[in-house]
Amino acid sequence: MSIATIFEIVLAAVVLGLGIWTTAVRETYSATVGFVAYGLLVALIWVRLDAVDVALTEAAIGGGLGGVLLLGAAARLRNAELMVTETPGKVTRVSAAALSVLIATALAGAVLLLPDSVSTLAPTVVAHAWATGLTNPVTNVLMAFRAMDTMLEKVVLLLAIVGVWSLAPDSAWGGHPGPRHQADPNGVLAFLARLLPPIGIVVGIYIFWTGANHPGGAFQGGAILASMWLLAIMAGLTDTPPVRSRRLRFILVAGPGLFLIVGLGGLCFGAAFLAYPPALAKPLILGIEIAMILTIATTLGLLLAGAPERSAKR
Amino acid sequence: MLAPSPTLDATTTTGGFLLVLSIVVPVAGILLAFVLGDRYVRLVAFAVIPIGSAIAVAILAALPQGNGPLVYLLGDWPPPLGIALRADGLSAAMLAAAAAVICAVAVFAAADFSPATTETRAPFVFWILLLAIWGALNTIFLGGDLFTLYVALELLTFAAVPLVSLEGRAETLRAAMRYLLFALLGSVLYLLGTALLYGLHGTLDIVLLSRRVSLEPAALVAAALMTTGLLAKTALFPLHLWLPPAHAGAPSAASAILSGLVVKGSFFIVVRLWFNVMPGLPGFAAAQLIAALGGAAIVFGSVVALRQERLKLLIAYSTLAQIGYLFLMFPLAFGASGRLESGDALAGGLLQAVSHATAKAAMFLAAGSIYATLGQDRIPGLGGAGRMVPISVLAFALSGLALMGLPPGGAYLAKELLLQAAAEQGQWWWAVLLQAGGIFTGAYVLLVLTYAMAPADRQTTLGRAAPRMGEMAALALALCSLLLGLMPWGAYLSIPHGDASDKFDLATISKALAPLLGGTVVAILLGRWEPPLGYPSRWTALLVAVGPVRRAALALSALVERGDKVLRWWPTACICLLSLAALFAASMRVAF
Amino acid sequence: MSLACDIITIAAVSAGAFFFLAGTVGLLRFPDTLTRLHALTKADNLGLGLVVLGLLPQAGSLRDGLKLVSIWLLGLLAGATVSQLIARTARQGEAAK
Amino acid sequence: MSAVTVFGLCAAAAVGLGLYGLITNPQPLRKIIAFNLLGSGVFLLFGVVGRRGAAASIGNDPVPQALVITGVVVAFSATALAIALVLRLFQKAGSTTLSDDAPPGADPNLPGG
Repeated sequence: MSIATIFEIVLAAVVLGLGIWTTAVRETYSATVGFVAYGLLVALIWVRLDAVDVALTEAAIGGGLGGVLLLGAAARLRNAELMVTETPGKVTRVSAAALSVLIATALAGAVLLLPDSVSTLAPTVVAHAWATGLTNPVTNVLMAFRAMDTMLEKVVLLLAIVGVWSLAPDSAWGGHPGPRHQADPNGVLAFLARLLPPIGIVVGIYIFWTGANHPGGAFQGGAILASMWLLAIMAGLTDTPPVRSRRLRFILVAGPGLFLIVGLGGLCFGAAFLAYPPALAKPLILGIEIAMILTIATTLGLLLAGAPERSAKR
Repeated sequence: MLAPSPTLDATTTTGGFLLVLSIVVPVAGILLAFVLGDRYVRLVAFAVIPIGSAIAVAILAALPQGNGPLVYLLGDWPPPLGIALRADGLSAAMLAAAAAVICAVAVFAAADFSPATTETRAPFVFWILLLAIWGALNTIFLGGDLFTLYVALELLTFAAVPLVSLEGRAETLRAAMRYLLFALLGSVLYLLGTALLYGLHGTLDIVLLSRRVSLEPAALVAAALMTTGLLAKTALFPLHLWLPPAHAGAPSAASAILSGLVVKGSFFIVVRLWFNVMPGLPGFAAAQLIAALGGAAIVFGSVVALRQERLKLLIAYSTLAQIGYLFLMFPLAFGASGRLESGDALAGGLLQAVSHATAKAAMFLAAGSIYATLGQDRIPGLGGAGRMVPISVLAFALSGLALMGLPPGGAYLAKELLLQAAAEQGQWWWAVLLQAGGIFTGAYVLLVLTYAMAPADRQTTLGRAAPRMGEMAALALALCSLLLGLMPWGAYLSIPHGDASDKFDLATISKALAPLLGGTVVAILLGRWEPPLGYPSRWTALLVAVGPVRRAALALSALVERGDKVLRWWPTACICLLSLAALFAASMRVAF
Repeated sequence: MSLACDIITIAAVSAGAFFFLAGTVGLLRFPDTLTRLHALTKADNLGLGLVVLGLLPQAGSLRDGLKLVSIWLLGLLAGATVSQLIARTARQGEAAK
Repeated sequence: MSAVTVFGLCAAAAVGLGLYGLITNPQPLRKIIAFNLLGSGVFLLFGVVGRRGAAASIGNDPVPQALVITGVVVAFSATALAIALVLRLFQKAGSTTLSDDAPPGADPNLPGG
């Protein structure tokens, strides 16, 4: 057994241990903290699986923004926990456990018994990389071969925004999402919120830019930009924009909108919907991604901010 | 159904661009409406809906001209690398149904969700989500790739959940929460199946998979997980915990969409999975199991529906029963050998889905008008509705007749096809359930109509007058459902000729009378409420005469309702879900 | 040359790992928030610093080296800020009692 | 034991854990966390499948990777929507319980609208 395998086994064990702790611990807040740690370690698993693109996404989302989202909710729901909630009885718990184990076993069996004749699209993806001029295969799949999924996924993000906003009280519609954060303007948080964003923005743009040829991409970069924005909001340096702002709305649809326009351009003048002419493929894809990183950063930030709560000042 | 011809799968056919447009147009509408906001939201929706409907009609027209499904390769990348959109007869029928329902609902909702000069919450959310549901459904009907279908399913869920809680009351928020969590559980199980299928065959394209899938343990696990996940999203008994509160709590226009269309999305993917992706896999036992759940849903949903006091809850539980009805076609289409045998049964099932989509949406719209006018929707308090909102009550009655399976409704034709298949294959037990479904539907429709036609016990109207356009939209949709049996389905679904409903002989009439008469009996036995004022005393005498039987029946139905409470408890429903996954895997194993 | 590099790497990374271990034990065993923070910042500052120092000789290019150093600096910045905030909140919590 | 085996087992176990948590945890927020555990298990399964498909000098089949990235975004949106719902429910009703208020067997509540 090599050192790498031992490391992998230890990693898997720690991840599962954290998973069990997250499920079993009494306090919701602890469970949330456990889940954040879990998310970060899962990112390591992705590195071991040689899927660095996913590792970046998982770290940014599972451990990062998802963690912030859950922690914020857990803090706001602390009082709810005190109320008695119906805990399922022993029979329910045992049968739930038995069935979960059954499903997990079946899955494990199914994965381990997959036929040896490996089915993969990796060679096909590599063979068609000429069509885009980008060398990161994952970006090629996301932006060219399965571009429809990516476009629809951006619509999902937009619908999530509509869904979250729809939970606003009628009186607050059009106003600012989330509470207004106050912090000591000379405090550490404000200091960090002034110091970090320039660095963070550079890193975010770098990760996005390098995504054409190396692991990275619009989503991972957008997540970093979103976190910088959130930091400034939490430090009270800036406020969330009012949801009726036309400019905000425009940014939120810029990514999927440009995607759609380029796609329709392919339908009208090119080979097919979402087909890029090989000569223009790289600039077109980068253009869409630039619009997308703006949209993603704003969307993620607003999803974390929540529903509009304060009506905008007239 | 048109047989997919292998040579045509990997190239874009003429007219294929229509498939792209039918997805892109609603999506463009969403983006545009979101940016413009204010009072333009409804305008954008009203501009998009005619265009989208025209595209659906164009697809209907284009399909019979080619000899095979319409295909479009997105980005010009053939599967397995790229994603294909395909439209066969099933897709075309569902596309048309979705367009019809969306149009009617939009007309109905035009007044309820009219935007003010400054942007308000409900209209903004409603119109965007209406377009989103349409786009998601079209993607589901056309998607040729299992992962694209997953994204579309999530799109559908994300559009449907906020509609449930649009009114923002605590109970609707709770209903939306349960819906969201259970739907997410369902889609995760579906995604698990996709992971396994990709691991097995290196593709998620439906046509390619159908050539590669074989009987392997991993494929069985995948099929079982995907099926149960989709059933959870379809709310097939006993996985219906989220449906009644969600569909009853939403605004009426949204209820019509949720009940008529949204549950059909996941149902359609089950059909694709069983008939297109892995026709050899499920086999006899699994088909019997899925239809048994459907049968249970019919009995259970109908009995609980008859006990509801609120009209919208009654219709929601009736949806539960009708969903069960859709699954009766599986064993009839697969036959005893476990192979796809009867295309007629499949056609019947899809026709049932189309006619339910239109009829149930009409029913919810009619109920919405009644609710708005009377200010409440308690069934014993419906008296006078027949005079105050005659068109809506008529629409309710017509859609009820269509659901019961009366000629010339689509449901009638569907039922005939299924009964025929049941007779041919000797699976008489499903024929019994098919008839029972019609009778139960008759019971609750008659029950509601009895109260609605009764004179009012008070003169004042509490609500506002229902807009005439909305009432007409409901009526048009109900008529559409009732006339579905006369449409030329032959080009899209395999329906044998000469089976059309132009023969009104004695047998047809007796078939029509069965649900009505049976329904009356059931309504008398299981209807909970006192007969409305002003009814002939004979009615009361009849009730006294059947007193003991009725009491026993009511006690039984009370027991069923209590069972429903247990099944709608979160842990029970989840345990049912996982048990079903295990059962499906086991029954598919039995088959080979 | 490469042997010397490897020795430096092994020594520094091991020392870093030790500080991480000590910091984690402290985090789990120390009695109150402030002492726990003390343990934690040791792990961040020294542990991470030593690990980065150990990895520097293995870095393929100057760019990779700079990336490593900036990771350490960012870790320092974040660690210092967060422990400040936690300590302040903890003191407020005590004052409220 | 290869990475595929170790992490394949880990993925299956995470799915099981997530399912158990989703069923038995009464609080919605805990259900949401459990759903995320479940989701990460499913994504890892994709990763394992992709790792088996390493070819053409790529360590992990890019198609499952792309699917996972899309899936992670969708799961994150779902989490955000679910949390917004829970917070609003808490604000409105003062509790976050998901069960109906009516005790079993009682008549359904009269119309609230």
